[in-house]
Amino acid sequence: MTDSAPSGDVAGTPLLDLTGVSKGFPGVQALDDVSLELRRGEVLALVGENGAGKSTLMKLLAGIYTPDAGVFRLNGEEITIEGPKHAQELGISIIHQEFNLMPDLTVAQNIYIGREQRAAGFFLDERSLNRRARKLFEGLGLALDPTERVENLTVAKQQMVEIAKALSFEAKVLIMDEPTAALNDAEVDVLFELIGRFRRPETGVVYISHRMEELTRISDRITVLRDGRNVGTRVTAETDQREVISLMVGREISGEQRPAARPIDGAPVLSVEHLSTRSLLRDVGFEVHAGEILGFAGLMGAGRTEVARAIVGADPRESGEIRMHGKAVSIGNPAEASRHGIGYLSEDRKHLGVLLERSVRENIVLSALRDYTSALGFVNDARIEATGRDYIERLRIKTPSSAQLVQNLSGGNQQKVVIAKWLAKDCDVLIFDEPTRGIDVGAKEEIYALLKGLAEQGKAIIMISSELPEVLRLSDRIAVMAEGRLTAILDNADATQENLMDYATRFSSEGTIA
Amino acid sequence: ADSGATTGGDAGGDTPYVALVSKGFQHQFWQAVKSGAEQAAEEFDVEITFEGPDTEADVDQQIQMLQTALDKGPAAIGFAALDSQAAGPLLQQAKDSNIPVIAFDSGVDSDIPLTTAATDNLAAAAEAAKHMADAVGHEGKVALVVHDQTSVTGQERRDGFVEYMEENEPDIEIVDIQYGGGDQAKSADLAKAIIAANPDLKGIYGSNEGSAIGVVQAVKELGIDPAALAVVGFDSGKAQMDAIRDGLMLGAITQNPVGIGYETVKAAVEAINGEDLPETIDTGYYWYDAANIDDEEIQAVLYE
Amino acid sequence: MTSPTVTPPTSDRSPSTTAFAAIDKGTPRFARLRGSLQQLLAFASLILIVVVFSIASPHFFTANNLVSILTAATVTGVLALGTTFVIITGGIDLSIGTGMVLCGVMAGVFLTYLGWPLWAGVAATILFGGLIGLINGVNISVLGIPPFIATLGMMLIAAGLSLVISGTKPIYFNETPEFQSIMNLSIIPGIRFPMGVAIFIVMIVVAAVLLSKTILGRYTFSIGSNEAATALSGVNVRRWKIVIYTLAGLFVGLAGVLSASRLSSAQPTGGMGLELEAIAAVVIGGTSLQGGKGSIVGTVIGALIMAVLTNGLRIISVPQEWQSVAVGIVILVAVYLDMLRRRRA
Amino acid sequence: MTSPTVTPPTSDRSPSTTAFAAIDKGTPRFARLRGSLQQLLAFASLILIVVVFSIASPHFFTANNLVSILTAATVTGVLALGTTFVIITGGIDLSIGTGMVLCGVMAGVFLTYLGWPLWAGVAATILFGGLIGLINGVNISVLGIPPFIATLGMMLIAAGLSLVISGTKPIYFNETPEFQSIMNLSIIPGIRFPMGVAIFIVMIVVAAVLLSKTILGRYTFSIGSNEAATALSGVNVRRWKIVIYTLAGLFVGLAGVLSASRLSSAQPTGGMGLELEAIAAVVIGGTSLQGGKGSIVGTVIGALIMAVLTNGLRIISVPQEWQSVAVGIVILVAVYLDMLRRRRA
Ligand SMILES: Nc1ncnc2c1ncn2[C@@H]1O[C@H](COP(=O)(O)OP(=O)(O)OP(=O)(O)O)[C@@H](O)[C@H]1O
Ligand SMILES: Nc1ncnc2c1ncn2[C@@H]1O[C@H](COP(=O)(O)OP(=O)(O)OP(=O)(O)O)[C@@H](O)[C@H]1O
Ligand SMILES: [Mg+2]
Ligand SMILES: [Mg+2]
Repeated sequence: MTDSAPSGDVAGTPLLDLTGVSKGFPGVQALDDVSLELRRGEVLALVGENGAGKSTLMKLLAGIYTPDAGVFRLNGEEITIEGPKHAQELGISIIHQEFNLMPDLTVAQNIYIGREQRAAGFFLDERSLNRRARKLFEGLGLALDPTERVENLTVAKQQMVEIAKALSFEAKVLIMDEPTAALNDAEVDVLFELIGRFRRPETGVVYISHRMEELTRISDRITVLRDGRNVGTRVTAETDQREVISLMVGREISGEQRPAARPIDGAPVLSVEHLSTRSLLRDVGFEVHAGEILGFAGLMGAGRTEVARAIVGADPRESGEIRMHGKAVSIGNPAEASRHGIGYLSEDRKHLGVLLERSVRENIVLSALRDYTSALGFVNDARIEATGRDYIERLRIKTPSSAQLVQNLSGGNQQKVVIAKWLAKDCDVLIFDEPTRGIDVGAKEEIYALLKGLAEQGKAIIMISSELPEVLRLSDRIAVMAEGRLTAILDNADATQENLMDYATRFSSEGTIA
Repeated sequence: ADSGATTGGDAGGDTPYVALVSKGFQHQFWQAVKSGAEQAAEEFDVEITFEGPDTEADVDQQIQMLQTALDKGPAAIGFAALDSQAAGPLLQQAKDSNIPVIAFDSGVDSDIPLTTAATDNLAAAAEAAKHMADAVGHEGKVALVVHDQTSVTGQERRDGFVEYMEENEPDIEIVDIQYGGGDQAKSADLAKAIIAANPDLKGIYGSNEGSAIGVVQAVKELGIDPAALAVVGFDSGKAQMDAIRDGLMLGAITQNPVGIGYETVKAAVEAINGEDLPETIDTGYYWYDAANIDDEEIQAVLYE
Repeated sequence: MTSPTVTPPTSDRSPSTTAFAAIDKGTPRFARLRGSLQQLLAFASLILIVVVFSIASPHFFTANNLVSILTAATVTGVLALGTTFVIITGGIDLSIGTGMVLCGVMAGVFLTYLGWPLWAGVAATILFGGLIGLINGVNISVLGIPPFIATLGMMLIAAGLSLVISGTKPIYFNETPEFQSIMNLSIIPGIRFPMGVAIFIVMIVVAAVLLSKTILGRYTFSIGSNEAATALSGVNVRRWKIVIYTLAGLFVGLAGVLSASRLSSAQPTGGMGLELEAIAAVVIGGTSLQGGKGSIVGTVIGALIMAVLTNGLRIISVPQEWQSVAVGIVILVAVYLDMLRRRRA
Repeated sequence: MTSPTVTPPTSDRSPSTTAFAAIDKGTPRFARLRGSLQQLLAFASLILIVVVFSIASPHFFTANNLVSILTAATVTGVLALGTTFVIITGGIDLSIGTGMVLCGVMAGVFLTYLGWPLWAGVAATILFGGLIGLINGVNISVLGIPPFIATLGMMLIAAGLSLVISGTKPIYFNETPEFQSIMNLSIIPGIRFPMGVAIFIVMIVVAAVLLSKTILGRYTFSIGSNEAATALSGVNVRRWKIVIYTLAGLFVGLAGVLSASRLSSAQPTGGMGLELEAIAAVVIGGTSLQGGKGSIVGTVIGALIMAVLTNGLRIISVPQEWQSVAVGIVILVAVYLDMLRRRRA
């Protein structure tokens, strides 16, 4: 099932051809003799588990890392990529997995940084820069304001800026490292349209994603990396998800179906009433019970993250009451939330999730550190090490040791570290904001199993996700938000992708539900 | 600026080594003291080093310099104390090691120094006040720009001036005393503020070179008629001498810094040789103005 | 962002766009308005201080005293202008105070010892400041020494070299008496408005244009905002950082000329502490030490707040020991109010 | 085909950091080994300087002079210990120099003016330092004033208050002559090893344990590494930052006691510039001003390098004007070599 028309040009010299590429980091062989070819006019999907080496391979192409071995050919000609600028000059454009934007600059300034429109040599021509950006956005069909400062944008919009920036380089090879991780379904559609427009007989796209269902829609061929090796390439039309996944993980994964309706009994653990914030939320109220997973669906900017942040006191509330086990609690900051047994796992891993320069185990015990501290304030390193090792095993975090710095882990493994942090702290209510963002299918299943397990242990789980299938699969009930209001709370049995989308687009005039 | 850099500190040679720890280093005054000391060093064939803290507020730094000087095992020490009591333990240490100590510039409040080569700052400041009073016709408002609020010289040069006025000049009012750290630009800015706040001011006294030049600078920048505002200074230096010649400054008190340095080393040599020393060596002070600035006697104690 | 599949049939605008418009603060006009409002408010607290002093003393708000304030603000202000660029990149420059002193000494060397003509000596002094900045830039950018340490080292080196080169004596500009006109020449005879202040004003304009209208300014912000991303975008961050520190050095050179001209002599001592004053002016003006944010107007307001405070407290004869307490408290309060306002905004 | 200039996009920090991080083999033992190796190498450059001076002068490597060096390092060292915590959180404390002076004055007030017994006066002085730190912490953490500004304001306030409280005169400890023993009492009679140095050594151990073995130390690193993420992890970042600044203040109080004891008097002036010396010691010791990285051992080595340099240059009678040049150059070279080594490693 492909809705993309032109297939790769099978016959001619490949657009990009890598042979025998290896790259090691101390303690990790990230890439081991990888060969790969990108044909003209094709979208080549690159998949693999977290830490398989996908980003590393792309960083080699972007001139950020230097390979230990291997030959790169562009249009049949051997090339040596000397740096990011050189890569751009060669026509290789990349959207990194982690954002690379200047938050204090405007959208247009970000896109054309290093390629400024100049009026006279040294002077800038801001107006024509903005005009150029506006034209770019028109061509791409993006509703971005060139003069807005990037720090005021949501994650999704920032991602759009990254994409627009990459497309603005008349590139021949476009590399996208998990561009949809921060996008919801509607936004993904926009992106695919953009890719379709970019794809021409002389160009090619390398597309990295953990969302299997996307691959059939967008890619012509799929190359699978496992443990730094190319374990096979398949033509998309001739394969299926099962085969790709088993290549990736080396075993079969049975994605189970939507949960049977489980009876949720007992009193609510967390109840939220009349929650409003100055910026967005209006009178949000809901309850979560022990043993229940409450999903939150909605479009980008609907306010799901804001609900979570307001509950844990990360943002100021204008009004609203929060009860734990029926008792009103006052929560002014996340520390108080945590003391009352509410944990919040942020959607922005890099800035709000991990301590990049600290070790894996320090990150894991951060929330629960008091439990590892004696009355006199001394920390018990042996126990911390044990806990670190335990979670590394349980969540299969790919790291040489618990002392590894988190910045050296692949994105997905960093996400697992953040999850481990909240597992190590024994909370009654856990709010997971986009918990599977950037996580491979295998690990996703593990995280789903973890969430379920937590629910079965009697914890109340709130799961915010932009992937409707995920919401549908895990949630016992689903809350839908639009424009800062709750527009529906549905039992899983009553929910479909269609009616969730319908509630997610009920704007203003329609009333709020209780 | 060479003070025996290569072998300095080695007491091993036959020339005795005298370490001088002063209150300052960077200012002209201290450089003049240093040159006097060097003259004497040459004359009496001793080796000297001359050091002082970056600012006269830096008691701790001075103590450290004194400690290092002691550790070098000198034959004698010349010391201008920022705070005598703070230096007490180290002076005791010097005494215990039989290293003679000569105080200079201001007295050291201790019986350890064998003698003190210094100016009587209180009397010198009173002399400045006397000339100021004459210049303003014994009535009206005057102000002080003092270089330092806490050091002994700062206090004595302030108090000597103020006390003279209080005792002898009932019609002169001291309207403001401000401290500029001896920094010219800062002293200029604050002198301008004083003048702005007191349009009928008749005189300003600057208590050291930097303060005095700062006041002159303020007068220049405001374009005030020098006849209407008497500026009295302290110490010398080219800028101050020029200001006096140009009529911008009425006159100033100069100490004899070269003499202080010279007498200190001379006394140190005498102490090393076991000679008796007088209790104090008054190095004197002089009033100079346009009338006597080119006199030989005055020229000898001025420095550029 | 358009998302055709979810657009309700009744509307031809994307819902998410609409949702955004409601909370978007970002229309360019509004952003600009907010920007100037912010500076207006910082300006307002300056005005407030001026009003308070004007009421407290009749001698404060006079043409002569206002010129005195500007004169007092000039040297620190010129230093602060250059430092604004450095701080916006996320760096710091501790060498500006003693560097300025060294430049003054070099002016003495060029004009008095070497007898160069005025223009050549002044130009060489400013370039010498640029050289100090260049060395800082190379140390930071090529050798990778953190800015704090690189410029701390330079601060000490410059302090020492000033003494060494001058022989610890002031150098007077006897050969070039016109030299002192650079700062002191009165260009509006009635109120003795000195040329130095005019130069300061011109430099404000130059710095503001550089920061907001040129590629240099753009990269200054970009580096401070996200240095790694700027490098990945193909900007030669190393080179631009060198350029920015060199620029700051040129301002240091100019400050050296102005301060030596003001005193008609190159004083080889002092300068320490001036860097903190200049940095304080920059930060009070709203430039973030984290980098990425800042403005020249803010820096000028910051420098004026400092100068007005110092002058005003003297005018109203606050005992000197209380003056630094007062300045400290006002700095805290001013920055705190600024924070409050921003948080509200 | 190299691209050493570019930081991989996963990190905001300098390339060397990443390169350094990349070599972490990760086993705890290896990490510890590397850690000590690193300090060993910093230690090596200290040793090198010591050896050079020992060869240059017979007066340098003597028991008495080494004790003098330790004595000279004590006050700055104690200040640097506390500042290490602050800097690891990504903050800065400019108020330590004048804050220390104010604490000394308060010691004079407690012991001489109020006539409190020695132990009470000393304890009160240290707590007073803690109070200064507490105010800094509240200003930074609750009011949200940036550390640079909050502590700059405190620096000025403390400088002024020292003069106000003391009446601009030194206070002598005539009532409690034992006070001067705190710093000066010789505890190893033969070589005049003063108690102050012993106190310094004890404080090094206390600080090292606090930083590496306690929850306070862990949060210090966490906050410096990523403050927002630490807060969202349920750590009361505000409160811990207040605690950390208060801790730094306690060290300031102790430094005030030691320096007043050393001088047998509370000098109400000075202290400015000491903060830069202490910060320099911290940074030379490898603690990053960006926060998140640092060690007490490093700080101690940094403080010793500074003290040895100052002492050694005096001992070999380098003319004073050259001394600061030499210190500046050595700081640059030491930090540069450290960078090189880390990049290589
Ligand atoms: N700078 C580095 N230093 C040390 N190890 C590294 C570094 N960068 C990557 N690695 C390691 O190399 C391996 C491959 O990482 P890479 O980021 O390429 O994975 P990935 O396939 O992109 O994973 P994900 O899907 O989670 O993004 C991982 O084990 C990672 O920990
Ligand atoms: N500091 C801020 N300034 C301006 N707007 C903000 C700020 N914080 C949040 N918003 C806006 O509030 C809205 C709610 O965002 P929130 O992150 O809660 O939505 P969401 O439903 O979680 O969507 P997603 O996370 O998928 O973007 C967004 O449109 C965002 O732009
Ligand atoms: Mg990746
Ligand atoms: Mg969200």
